[in-house]
Amino acid sequence: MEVADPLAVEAADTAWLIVACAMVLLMTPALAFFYGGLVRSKNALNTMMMSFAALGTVVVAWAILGYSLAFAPGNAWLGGLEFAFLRGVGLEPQGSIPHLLFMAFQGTFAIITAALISGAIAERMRFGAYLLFINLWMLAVYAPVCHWVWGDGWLARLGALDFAGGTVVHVNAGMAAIVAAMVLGPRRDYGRQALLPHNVPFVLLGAGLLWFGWFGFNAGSALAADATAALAFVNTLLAPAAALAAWMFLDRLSTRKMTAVGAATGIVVGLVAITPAAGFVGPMSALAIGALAAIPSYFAIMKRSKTRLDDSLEVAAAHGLGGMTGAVLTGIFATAAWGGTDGLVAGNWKQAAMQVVAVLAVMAFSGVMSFALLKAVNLVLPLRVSSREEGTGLDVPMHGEEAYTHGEGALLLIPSAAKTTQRSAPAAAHEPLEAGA
Amino acid sequence: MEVADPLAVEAADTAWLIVACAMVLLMTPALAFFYGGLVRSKNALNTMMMSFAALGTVVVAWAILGYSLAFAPGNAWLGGLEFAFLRGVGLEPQGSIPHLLFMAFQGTFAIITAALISGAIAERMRFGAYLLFINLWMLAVYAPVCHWVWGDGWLARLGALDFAGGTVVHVNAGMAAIVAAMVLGPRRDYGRQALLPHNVPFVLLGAGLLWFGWFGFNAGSALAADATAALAFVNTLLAPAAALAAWMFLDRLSTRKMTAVGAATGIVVGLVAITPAAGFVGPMSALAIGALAAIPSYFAIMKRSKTRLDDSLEVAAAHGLGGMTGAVLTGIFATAAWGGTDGLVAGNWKQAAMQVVAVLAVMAFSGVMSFALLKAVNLVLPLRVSSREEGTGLDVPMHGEEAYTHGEGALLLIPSAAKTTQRSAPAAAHEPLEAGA
Amino acid sequence: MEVADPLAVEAADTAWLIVACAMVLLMTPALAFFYGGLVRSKNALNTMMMSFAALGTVVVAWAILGYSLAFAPGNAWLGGLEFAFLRGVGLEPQGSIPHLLFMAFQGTFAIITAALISGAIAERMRFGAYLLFINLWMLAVYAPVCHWVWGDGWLARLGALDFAGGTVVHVNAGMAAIVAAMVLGPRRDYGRQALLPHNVPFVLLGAGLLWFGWFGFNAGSALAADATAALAFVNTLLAPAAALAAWMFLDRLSTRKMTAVGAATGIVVGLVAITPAAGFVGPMSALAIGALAAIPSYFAIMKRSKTRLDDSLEVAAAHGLGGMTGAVLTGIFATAAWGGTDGLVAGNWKQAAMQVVAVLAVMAFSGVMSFALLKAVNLVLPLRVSSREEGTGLDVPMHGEEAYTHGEGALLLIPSAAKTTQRSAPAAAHEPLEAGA
Amino acid sequence: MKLITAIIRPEKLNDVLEALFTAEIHGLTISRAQGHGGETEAVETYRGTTVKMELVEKVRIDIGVSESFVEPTISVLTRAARTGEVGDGKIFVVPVERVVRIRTGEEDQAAVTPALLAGQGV
Amino acid sequence: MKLITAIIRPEKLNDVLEALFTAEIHGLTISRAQGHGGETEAVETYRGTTVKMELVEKVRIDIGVSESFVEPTISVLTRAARTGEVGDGKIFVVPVERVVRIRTGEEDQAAVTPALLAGQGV
Amino acid sequence: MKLITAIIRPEKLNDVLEALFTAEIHGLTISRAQGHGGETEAVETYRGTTVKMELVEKVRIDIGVSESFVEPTISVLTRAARTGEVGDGKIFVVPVERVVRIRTGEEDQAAVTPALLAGQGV
Ligand SMILES: Nc1ncnc2c1ncn2[C@@H]1O[C@H](COP(=O)(O)OP(=O)(O)O)[C@@H](O)[C@H]1O
Ligand SMILES: Nc1ncnc2c1ncn2[C@@H]1O[C@H](COP(=O)(O)OP(=O)(O)O)[C@@H](O)[C@H]1O
Ligand SMILES: Nc1ncnc2c1ncn2[C@@H]1O[C@H](COP(=O)(O)OP(=O)(O)O)[C@@H](O)[C@H]1O
Repeated sequence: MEVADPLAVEAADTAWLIVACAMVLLMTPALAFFYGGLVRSKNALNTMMMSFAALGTVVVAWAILGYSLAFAPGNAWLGGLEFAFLRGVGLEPQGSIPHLLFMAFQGTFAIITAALISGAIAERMRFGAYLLFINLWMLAVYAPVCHWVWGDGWLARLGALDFAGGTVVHVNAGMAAIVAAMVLGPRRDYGRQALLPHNVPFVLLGAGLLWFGWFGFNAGSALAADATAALAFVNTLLAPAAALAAWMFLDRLSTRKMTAVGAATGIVVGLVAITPAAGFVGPMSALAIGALAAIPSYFAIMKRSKTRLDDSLEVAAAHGLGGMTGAVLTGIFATAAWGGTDGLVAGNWKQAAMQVVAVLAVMAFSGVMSFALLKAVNLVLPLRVSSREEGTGLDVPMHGEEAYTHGEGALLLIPSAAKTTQRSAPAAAHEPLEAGA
Repeated sequence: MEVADPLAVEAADTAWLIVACAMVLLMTPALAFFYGGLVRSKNALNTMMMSFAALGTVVVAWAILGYSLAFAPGNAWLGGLEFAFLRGVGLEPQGSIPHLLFMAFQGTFAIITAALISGAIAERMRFGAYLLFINLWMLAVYAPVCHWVWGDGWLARLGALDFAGGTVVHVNAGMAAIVAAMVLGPRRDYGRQALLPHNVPFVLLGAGLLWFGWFGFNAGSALAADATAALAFVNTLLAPAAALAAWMFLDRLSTRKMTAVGAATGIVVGLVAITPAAGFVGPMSALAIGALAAIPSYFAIMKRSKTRLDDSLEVAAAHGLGGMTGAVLTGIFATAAWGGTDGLVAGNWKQAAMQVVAVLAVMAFSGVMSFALLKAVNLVLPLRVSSREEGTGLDVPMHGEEAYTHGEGALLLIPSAAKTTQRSAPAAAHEPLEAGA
Repeated sequence: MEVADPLAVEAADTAWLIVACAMVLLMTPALAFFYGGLVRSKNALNTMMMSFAALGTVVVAWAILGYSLAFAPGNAWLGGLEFAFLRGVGLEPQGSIPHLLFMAFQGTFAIITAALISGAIAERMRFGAYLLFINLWMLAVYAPVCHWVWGDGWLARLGALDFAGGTVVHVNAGMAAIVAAMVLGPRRDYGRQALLPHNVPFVLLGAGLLWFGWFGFNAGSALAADATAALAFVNTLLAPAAALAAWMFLDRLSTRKMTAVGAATGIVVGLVAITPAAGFVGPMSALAIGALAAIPSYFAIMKRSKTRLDDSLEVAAAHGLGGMTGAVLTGIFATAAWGGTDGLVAGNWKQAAMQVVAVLAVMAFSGVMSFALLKAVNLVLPLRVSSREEGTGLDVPMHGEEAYTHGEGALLLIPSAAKTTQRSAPAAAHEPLEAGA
Repeated sequence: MKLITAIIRPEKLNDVLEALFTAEIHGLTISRAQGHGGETEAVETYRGTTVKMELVEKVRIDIGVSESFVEPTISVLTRAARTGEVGDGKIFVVPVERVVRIRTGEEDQAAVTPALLAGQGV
Repeated sequence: MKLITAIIRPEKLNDVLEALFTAEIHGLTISRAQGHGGETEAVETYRGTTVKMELVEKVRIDIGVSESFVEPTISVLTRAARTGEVGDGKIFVVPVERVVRIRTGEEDQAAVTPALLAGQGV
Repeated sequence: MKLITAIIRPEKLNDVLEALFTAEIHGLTISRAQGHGGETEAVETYRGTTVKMELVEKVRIDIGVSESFVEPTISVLTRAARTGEVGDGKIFVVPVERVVRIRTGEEDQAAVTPALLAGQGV
């Protein structure tokens, strides 16, 4: 490989990061389908809009303030305001890619992390309160944690390994999800009725697109088109495959059926678990991480559904627990031979301990802050829809729409003046209409 | 960045353009879903096929003739025939990528532009007439305008800025859409019944995939994996996010609901508006362009639905008007510091004027030509389906299919000879069948 | 183009291959939608899971054994065990990309090839038997054939051309499909009832994503971001477009309707046919190959449906026959000028003959081996579901799920202890519930 | 008490609803149906097979009415649902022995009378 | 006049339609339904919850016939819809007071008789 | 023999089913319906148009019962389907002349009686 000028933008790296960033962006619509398929049809649009709205508002908040808080020079806890409003963030190289591109790449991580939380409170949170919450959360929880790990903060200095966001993204969002599910309380039909997914193919579509996008997420985190990117890529292929196989096997053992929702969940858990490890472990370790990570998440889901904690779409079990398992297994399987710091298997138990510290720190911070933010938002905008709206479904009261309509019995309200004219002049169409049609 | 041999194919640029071109290709299926979800289910396949058919026929017509008309050396108005049948279009460098790849990249633009128009005449145009029209339109309207702006034609010489097709693609298609909607006339139920989208998740899927593909569209238009591509990329992330946020805000203000169809539309309008500006403006200007562009398109849609102009899926408001706003705002926000020519904000009002000239010229040409082509096609193939077919929906009469079937009451017509044999020998299956099943 | 160190990993090539590999991976979910949309809704999940499960198990089997059998040094018939468990497969260059990335790229081919077969036995095969079969098939049929053609095996030495897998992937899977359809026997309702696709938009979605992914498949097979990749890319744009146009034309001629299912099929057939030729023929030949390949596959489908061979989703006609046509046409249109060996048109009839040999050899091997494997699997796990399960649909008995549910009449089974408690304490929700709700 | 069941074209449903509401008939239930009658049949094709679609989309309307409303309801229905082409549908009138309003347990006439009008003995 | 309502298995619908048409019974309306009877119930699982599906897909057929057609219709239905396994369904015969053909306003017998046969007094 | 048709809220269906099964009423058929009654109407918006949704999702339950079961069925239905808010729905009782069990051809009482109980003359 040619030796690159450390201060130059490299074309190949730029090409790869542009594509990687586009792939990560696609993960949020993918999440909309993964989550949207799992809810009942009367809440399908609301659930999807929780992801799509993050695409709008979180990006703007990231450009204006979040990026600076996460990556501008600051202290061990938080970045400064130097990059607010993207001042000084231009096309000059940051590593071997334009600084602005780095900002955008990190921005797509912020979007999806915020959107992940929506799975915990699906089918019952007011949309306005949700929007306010995730934007505050991104600024007050995600940006700091991001700074700790990737922005030269205290966890980075400590030496905690997180290749692409096991703690920053998944443990962080998973903890916020638990708290949000507790603060909101369970859905009114939870535990009394079967709350079945309305469209499992959408769930599979979401899982497929998430996997595709996740290659950008993990291999893009190498920030260059180099051997590390290739390693991260291959591990992101192997670990979810192993997790998927393991999940189907567990499903088969415990229910005698290999469910499609289970398969989709297995893929996501495998992706989550390899995220912190992707550039630090070899391919056989990736297979092991994927397969091992399936186990705790599988049983957590089995148990969770018997409790009163209505983490509706299993964010905590899939992302929170999956991220924890992955972060800890990173400390176990990482090896200098593949580009990481040596971990437990290579004889360095300290790395495993550091991973545990990082996980606990993020859990504590995310848990406390998320709770405080939700309570604060609740003072301004009530968090929960009314029981009646929950019964009808949120799509009509929150968004004025239904996901699927036939149009029958839907009467157009014509502004009264126009009405008479139009009614009597349908013949404005080019062809004569059928009698009475 | 290493200095590239001006006559060599660069690997990184080739890698990026291949990917970018694949992404642009994906926009047409994405459009099929965006449009297909918005119509009633009885017209879903017809609407989707209008995009898919463009993938077939327009590509062929582009390779055979369109590319030459747009990019072969010619005069200020039209390219020559030198490249017809791709003669002389090979793997030699065009810029830093193979010429053939440049041809393909431009070809994907031609497809989507033609397919865009279908939104204006959805649910009522005969399929054959549509196919004929869009192919003629691509050759007689798109190729010339493309030549004017990107093929060293008069608008290029004038200095009009259009980074990735605000005028060439969006104003052009939007104007054709208005004309087509007028020539075809409104749907027979228009203004009398509620014509609701049958599958809003498909609309969101389309919007998500369009955004993904649009990164290839805009950042690929840099024709290299360089800082300009990175800038265009980041702007294509920021502007639609701002437009989406602005749209949700406007929706909230005027109807108290943030609709999902509105969100999808907002994304598209933001993408359209940044298209001409992507490589010429800074990121904060991109946010401004996105947010500002939402306003006229939003209100145009509110008003349009009260008129007799049945631009069924709002092509004119989203693409035509969005493209106009974007083209003019390019003339306002462009700045040499970010790679454009200075615009109004940087003190050069002439650029803004030139942008207006370009928009008006394309509108006039596209409007007149589209009208003439439609009238001409109508002489050969009637444009409009019968009122009865409109009632049934176009899927069965035009395509012999329904989008969703249960198979009940659908009797297989068995060629009479075979019938008796088959009926009496269903036991050819490996297992004995249930009695009477 | 700069001269690359033959022993170095090139950043641009690595960037492109990472993306290409991600694109190929996406083809399997795409196939799940292509196939899943074509079946009846009661079998939708089973059909989709047949693709998704391949993503899990085949990847693992490939990493552990398959890759070694295909690509480790061995004899003319099979690779050795040197690379088993990926021993010695690391980040060192293989060509100009990391060896591990090459392994992954080839792995995604193995997945989709195995998944393709599922279309032949859709709606009637037991899921466990299917899983066992495709994994054995990948190891015992795909890996050897892959070795013959790309792993320095006898077909490679003979000089047979197969750019990206016309014989290895498509003829191979197509032949296995015919055999599997024969061994399983027709569906119980086949030939007696109309077995209509339940969701044609899903079929189109699958076709669109397949096309997108196929760019990675074909252009990625250049294993570098060079002019050959660009050529393969452009041909993968032109051939399916021509096939789509030809298919619509044939459809129009023979049924007077241009069907959407036909359009989707036409795209796939064009993609299949250009696969062996992509880097060896010029763009005009690609148009010809696409258009010509549509013809035999079109009529094969028309005829097949009148026979008792229930190749349910037309794998043999689309992939088997399409691959044959493509492989033979490669021998006809290939030319040294575009990077291939000269073929028939360029005066070298031997190349065409060699192509025929390769096709016949793969057909014979795949046919015999697939038959033997199916019979062997049948001894362990019965291949076919019961007639009753076929009537109900496979989703519930095999996967314990339905693709689309409304949740009405679905009673939650609450572990009896918990039941009383929960019933009497629904008020754990934050708001008072409606009386009796 | 009678139960009036009408099978109509889906595209006429909105007209029928408006006409019923105008005639002060407010309680009704619809469901989606498919009918076979004298309509010409559609033929579809799927990959080499030809399929005759024997059934056409219809909407079924069920209206429970007291005797005095039977005649007006039928006449509103026939008027609003008619196009004059084959396939307009049928109306069936079935005797009802009891009607119960679930919310209140009210029976018969009271059950089908809109609550607000109940006092007026309509 | 009677209204015959049959609840049958969806997979038998095509057989039933063919048998009805062969027996010259051409006017009918179907709708999708779900039934609960003596069938064994399916159990599904969703992420740790187990769900008993109490309802099985059925199709409902409504046929308005004149008296003389009641017997043949029932016998055609029972024959064509029978598999002999639990879950084959039920037939209900309900008296109808009036039948109206919306297109013409014709009533009763004329309304259910296929137009082309009307002259023959079938 | 009677046919009891109830129009209820979809969200009450599971409660109703449980209550019916508890009361030993096992044969029934449901279908999805949409109703219009005294409920407040939803308004939706679509790109500048405002649409009044006149119809609300309902479920229709049809239960064929012998005379002695009419009263208990109605009382179970009213109890389990009631919320007390406008929109709870209606129950219609229609006389049935014949009931046939397709599987066996059994008629009337025997046809609606669960097979296992038939011997006990319930
Ligand atoms: N005897 C019948 N019983 C039930 N439904 C019927 C009957 N005859 C017709 N229908 C319904 O009415 C619809 C139109 O009936 P048809 O006889 O075709 O039209 P018309 O009443 O205009 O002659 C059919 O599609 C079917 O749904
Ligand atoms: N009393 C009833 N009222 C209405 N529908 C019924 C009744 N009994 C059965 N059904 C319908 O008939 C179907 C089959 O009934 P079931 O009693 O299971 O079978 P069988 O008639 O073969 O004994 C049920 O799924 C349901 O749809
Ligand atoms: N006369 C009627 N005929 C048929 N269905 C009716 C009738 N009246 C009401 N319904 C059905 O019952 C539902 C609730 O009726 P409504 O009158 O609104 O409530 P309530 O019975 O609580 O006053 C309606 O949505 C409709 O489906």
